[in-house]
Amino acid sequence: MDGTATETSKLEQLWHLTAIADVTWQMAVMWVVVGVLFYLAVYRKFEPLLLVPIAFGALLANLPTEGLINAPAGEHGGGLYYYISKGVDLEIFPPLIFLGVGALTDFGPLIANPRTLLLGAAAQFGVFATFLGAAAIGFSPMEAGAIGIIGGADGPTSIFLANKLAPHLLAPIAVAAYSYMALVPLLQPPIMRLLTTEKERKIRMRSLRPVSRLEKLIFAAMVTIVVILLVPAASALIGMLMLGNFLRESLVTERLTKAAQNELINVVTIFLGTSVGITMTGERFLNGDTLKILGLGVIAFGIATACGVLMAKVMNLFSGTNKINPLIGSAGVSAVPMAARVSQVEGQRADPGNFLLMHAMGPNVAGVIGTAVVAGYFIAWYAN
Amino acid sequence: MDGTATETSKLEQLWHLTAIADVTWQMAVMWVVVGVLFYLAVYRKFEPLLLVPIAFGALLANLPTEGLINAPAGEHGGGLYYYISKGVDLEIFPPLIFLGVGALTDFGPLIANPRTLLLGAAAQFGVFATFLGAAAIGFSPMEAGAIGIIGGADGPTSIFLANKLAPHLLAPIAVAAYSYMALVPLLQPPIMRLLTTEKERKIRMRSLRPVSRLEKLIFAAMVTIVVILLVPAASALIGMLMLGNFLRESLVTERLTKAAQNELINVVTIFLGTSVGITMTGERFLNGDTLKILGLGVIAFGIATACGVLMAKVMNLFSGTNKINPLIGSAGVSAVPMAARVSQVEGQRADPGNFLLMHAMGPNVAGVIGTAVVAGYFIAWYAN
Amino acid sequence: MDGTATETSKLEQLWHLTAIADVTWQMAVMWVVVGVLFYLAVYRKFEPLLLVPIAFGALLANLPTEGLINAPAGEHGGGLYYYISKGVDLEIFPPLIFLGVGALTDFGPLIANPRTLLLGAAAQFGVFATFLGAAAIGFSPMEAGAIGIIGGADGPTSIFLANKLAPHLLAPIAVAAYSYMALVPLLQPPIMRLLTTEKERKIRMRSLRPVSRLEKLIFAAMVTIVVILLVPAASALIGMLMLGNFLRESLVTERLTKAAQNELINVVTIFLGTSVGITMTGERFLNGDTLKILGLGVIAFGIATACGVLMAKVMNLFSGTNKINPLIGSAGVSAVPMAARVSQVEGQRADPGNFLLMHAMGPNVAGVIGTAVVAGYFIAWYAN
Amino acid sequence: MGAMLENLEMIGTGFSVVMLVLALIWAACALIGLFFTRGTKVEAKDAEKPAPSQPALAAATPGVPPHHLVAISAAVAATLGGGYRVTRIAAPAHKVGDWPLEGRIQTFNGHRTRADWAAMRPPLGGAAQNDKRGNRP
Amino acid sequence: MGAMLENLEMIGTGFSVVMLVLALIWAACALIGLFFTRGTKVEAKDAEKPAPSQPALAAATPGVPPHHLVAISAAVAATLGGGYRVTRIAAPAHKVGDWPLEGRIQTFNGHRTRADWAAMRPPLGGAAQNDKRGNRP
Amino acid sequence: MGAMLENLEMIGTGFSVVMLVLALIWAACALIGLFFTRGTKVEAKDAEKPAPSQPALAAATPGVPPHHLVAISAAVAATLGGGYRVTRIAAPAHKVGDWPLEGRIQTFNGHRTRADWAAMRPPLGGAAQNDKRGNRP
Ligand code: NA
Ligand code: NA
Ligand code: NA
Repeated sequence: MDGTATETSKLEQLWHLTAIADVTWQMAVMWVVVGVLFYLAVYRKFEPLLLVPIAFGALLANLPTEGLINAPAGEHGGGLYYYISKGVDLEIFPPLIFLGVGALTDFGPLIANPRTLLLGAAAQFGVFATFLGAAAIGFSPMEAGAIGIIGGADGPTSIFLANKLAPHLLAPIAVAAYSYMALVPLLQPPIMRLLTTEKERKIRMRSLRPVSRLEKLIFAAMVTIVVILLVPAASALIGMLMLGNFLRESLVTERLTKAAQNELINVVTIFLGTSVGITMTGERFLNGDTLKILGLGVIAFGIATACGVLMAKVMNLFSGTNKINPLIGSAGVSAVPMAARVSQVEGQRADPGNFLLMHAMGPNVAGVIGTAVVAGYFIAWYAN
Repeated sequence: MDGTATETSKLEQLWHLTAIADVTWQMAVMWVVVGVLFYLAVYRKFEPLLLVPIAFGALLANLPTEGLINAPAGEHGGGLYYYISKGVDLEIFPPLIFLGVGALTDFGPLIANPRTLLLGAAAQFGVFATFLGAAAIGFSPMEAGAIGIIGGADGPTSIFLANKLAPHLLAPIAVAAYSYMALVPLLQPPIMRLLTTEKERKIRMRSLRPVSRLEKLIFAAMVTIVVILLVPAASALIGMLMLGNFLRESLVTERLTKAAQNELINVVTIFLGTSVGITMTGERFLNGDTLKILGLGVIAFGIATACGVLMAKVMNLFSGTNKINPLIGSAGVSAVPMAARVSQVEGQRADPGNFLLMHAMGPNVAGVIGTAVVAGYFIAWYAN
Repeated sequence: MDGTATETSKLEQLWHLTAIADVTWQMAVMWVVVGVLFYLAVYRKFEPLLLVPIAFGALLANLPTEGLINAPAGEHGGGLYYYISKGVDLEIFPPLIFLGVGALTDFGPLIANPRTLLLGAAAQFGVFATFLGAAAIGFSPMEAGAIGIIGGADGPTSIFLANKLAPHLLAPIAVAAYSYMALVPLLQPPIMRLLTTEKERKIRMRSLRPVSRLEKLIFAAMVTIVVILLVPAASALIGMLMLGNFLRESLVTERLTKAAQNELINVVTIFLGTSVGITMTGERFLNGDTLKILGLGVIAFGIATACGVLMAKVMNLFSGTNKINPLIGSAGVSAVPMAARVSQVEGQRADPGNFLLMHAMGPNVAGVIGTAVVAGYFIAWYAN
Repeated sequence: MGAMLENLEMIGTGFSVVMLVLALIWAACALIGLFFTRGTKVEAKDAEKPAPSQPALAAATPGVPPHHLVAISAAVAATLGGGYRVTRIAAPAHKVGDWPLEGRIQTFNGHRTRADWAAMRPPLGGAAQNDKRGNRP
Repeated sequence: MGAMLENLEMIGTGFSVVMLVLALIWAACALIGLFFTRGTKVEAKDAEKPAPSQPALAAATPGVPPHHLVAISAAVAATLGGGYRVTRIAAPAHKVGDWPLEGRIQTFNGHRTRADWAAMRPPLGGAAQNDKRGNRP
Repeated sequence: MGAMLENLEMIGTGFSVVMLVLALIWAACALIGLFFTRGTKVEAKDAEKPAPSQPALAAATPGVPPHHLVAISAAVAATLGGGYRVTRIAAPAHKVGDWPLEGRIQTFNGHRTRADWAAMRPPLGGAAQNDKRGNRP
């Protein structure tokens, strides 16, 4: 009898060493969600650089891995992601990503045709409209702001703001932002065609002038000064973006530019993605709020696209002969460079000889600045 | 007279600025040990990527450099390695190394011939046997566990576990683990030949089927789920290993894969190696325990090798015509890829037309998973 | 009326969201300083790798970006540079830069002609003379030490020491150090010509013997031991410098050497530069001390150059036929490799067939060691 | 209802701020651009002739690295004997040109377009995609 | 003695856990593999013929990067006039083949095998090993 | 005045320390070097003849990567028919040779000299300097 008892207790002991008993139905459901994200990222190429780490983080979050995220207690150290996630909590990773983005971005097309800044500004209306909708269906103002920013189509900015205003919604917001950025080629064209005439879509734009190094350097410094003076809460994002761009355009710090474009952004992306994913536990993700956020995200993208196109049409009323093809207005949502490519494709559908790509890069990068400004504005309004 | 007095005190003062008086005989002995390690690493190519930093760290540890490792006190900051060593103390570096290892590892041969997982499992018996021996000669159970893991032939895992169970033995365990991994080509062949017949060594194995991307991705996710469910304490190691591998096999995150394979693993290796080395002070290293650990380490390797080979022979009793060449069993100790190469060399010695390398990669990478499982088991058993 | 009142308050509110009211005249003046630094760095190529990040950091420091540097308060996290600057505060970044510098430096020319170590030592007299001058015009001894080290012409060492002895002077000291390093081709030649005769400048030196790997490895270990024993406070700098060099010369850790030479040094340089720049606020920089420091820096460079040349002449009194060309003495200030190039150019001016470059590399790298020793001495004298 | 009004005020202010900031940048850009374009137009007249003198090369640059061009030209010269001229060298297929944001595309799309010509080779069995696994080819 | 028994129990449990976990993974792998191999076998029949059609190329792949192959073939075609066929291109000397764990070998062995053909050049005096010092060649 | 004396004492001690430390390293180096040079001299005699056997190649190495050398030689052989010999290949312009501190120059100067020949091509309009923007060429 004793022997059997020992056997039993041993098996019990073995069982308690495992974590099978800790599996919840939410976890199992989340594994399916993770599978869907993996499918979208790997086989449909939905922003795989972010969605693969996010999904893998979500897989870890939905296994009994409290040892990975627990805070230090007494002489026991914390889990691995307790430390790595500090880069999100303390708002360090998104600005570092922006450092790399700045080093990868050419603002030349924007400088050559600065009117397109207004298109990038107009697209931000999607953020505000979605804010209003989110507030109307019951989210708190801070939550609504974090949700609205999805319409800005800028991953790091969304993560930055969500972490500041509504950290409990970080995962669904990040997932929505990156998923919809990948869906831009599906979401935008119907709206663009609906709001433009055949004739407008055939507008050919004047070719862009070349922009010199000095002009690019002045632009980087000027944007830094103007944005930080007017919206100081955006300084971490805009400061790093323009630091990266200044390094790039200075042409004398090639080593540093490459480090920002590669080493830094790649390593931070792995950590950022998995840190976001690891917040995606079943309890947090499997609820009505997530569905609402996914729904609001689509709306945000749609409105942003429409506002960009409409703003281009409004501007054409005042532009004399130097018309803007309204198809580049949709690129104002950022989602660099996908939205600009969509403009190009739609333009060629109307007129195969029309090359809108470079023209669309203007509003496209303007949208990045615009969304950072909006984020700064929300922080200034709510976070102090 | 006064002048002379001043002169004396000045010299004295000068002397006190230096640290010559702090040199102990242990330090001098350790310099010889460091010299031996340098020789092995540089001229005998014993895992130089780890042993050179470890040996250099040991050199620093055995000079009067308390300024490098002192904790912060009042408004004085801590020493450089007070901060860098946090990556070992907080168990951050070994999982990051595993992230890179995962991105560098192809589990294809294992997936194509999953039977070889049992060989990787069998080799772990060396860990347990050595645990028993270490406990028998007076080490505490936790120390014995940390020593036994040397038989797993996996550097980062050994460091991870030693830091958790017996941090005061970290240096000798790490040195033993990496040294013996380098000695695999000397240690294994006699045991392999002793335990196999000429006929067995000539067994030719069926060629491996190709493994598709999808199957590799499913494997990475499946191992993550199974291991973390059953041995949750291994989640940091297995989670990062499989994250790296998933990035690699997804084929859509090339930038991140490269970052994990290069930037991240290289920089962390420098810091990990020197952090381990800097714990290698004379007082800690020059004692009977170190010799015992070095001795137990050899035994651990020997038993692991033997168990791998014997398991292959046992499996052949049940395998019909699809026999396993027992020479690949020894590769189950991990020590990737050296142990697999040893299998290849020994196989060709018996039959020059026999190519066992890819077959041996199966148990070889299985051994990595197996050792991580053992480490998780030890942690679950002792560290909570 | 009510409507207007609301309008007013709204505008007021808007105004308060901006930071325009926080702009001070010092900021505006500093923008000009930043412009000058950008001009020097980008168009005159004054050490752009450091000066571009420093200047951009200074731009951020002189915008109302307290959100970038504020300490954490309650549940609000700190600003981005509160965290990044820790790498300077805690004296982590300069040793990491030295790790990369060690991996990039070939001590071969020094080992082949070790006499030139004395030239590197002599040039350090500039540091002490400037210390005396700074103390005489009213700086405290610790401040004077931090200022004097500018004469060592070694950026990371200057930052390391300034942070330890006089953190409030970090920015002007770093700017002076890097600016004057860039000015070496202008500052040194007049002094060199003044102190040498035509005949001396035409001295041809014996060609250097090749130095084997083993000798280079012994050198790295030996310097580590000697310097740390005699000046333990220099251990962080010398230890990392020689670790990098040992990795390089071992020839068996290529991955790690490349990581130290590229990834690590580049990323740390971005963070180090901007962290230094961000301390450069108007209040701290726009005062008499900065001008005094810039003045003392020139003096330091001049004296260091002169002492190097004079030491070479003194050594020639004892060297029989194996004379030293005193033009290589000036390379003892370090400023690697610019000072060595200046020696080469001046040498060819006197005799177009004379190649002094490799000979000048000896004192040049000796100056790096010398300055680290001086820094360690200052720390030992004052910082305990 | 008060909350809704407050939200509307917030939105009104916010959208104004965004439009204002970007419009200010526009103005600044236009001003700075004016200065730069005045200079360029004068230069442009002088530079009109030499510019189109190497059209073949210019047309080829988007995709094909210049040192490959040189190598190809040398090979052609060696083979055909010097009397011929390379008029067009094109990188095949789904080339995107090196328009400036290519780097960023790579970051945000995650599939490598072509860092080298090698990527264009046909896949050779299972090992063919190893370059996407980050291993050096 | 009690301690020894306890240790033995721990070992018994532990080794069982390891065997169990890896056996479970084996089972899962085998199951998944079954699904995949069924598909492959059908494909294999169709693909039987085209596979061995390019043996020369296949034999050469381990060492020689494919774009070099293409370049070499093109050069040969251009020089010899098209009637010839390249039957074997080999990278000389201590080639290791590109079996999949090559990357990991590099990490754990620390001596570079060959990232580029350049590494194969004979050492040219003291400067020859500079590539191992991390400098760009 | 006391402060000045103290400072002078500090300087005296300090400069002595620096001279002492570096002189000690000198002594150690000289001692070690003695051992190494004795060995070399004997070897040198044996090695006298083979060393100067490839002067053309040796002269060229500072700037031009060896695999480019091979390619150039091959091209020349193909063109001129084999009876000719390449005696000098030079990388044009502000070449610094690959003296050992080249890497450090790059770090501290911040303008790339030439990691590849590509950098030497003439600038082709605005896109020409993209390699300095860190993009892959
Ligand atoms: Na946007
Ligand atoms: Na193992
Ligand atoms: Na110096």
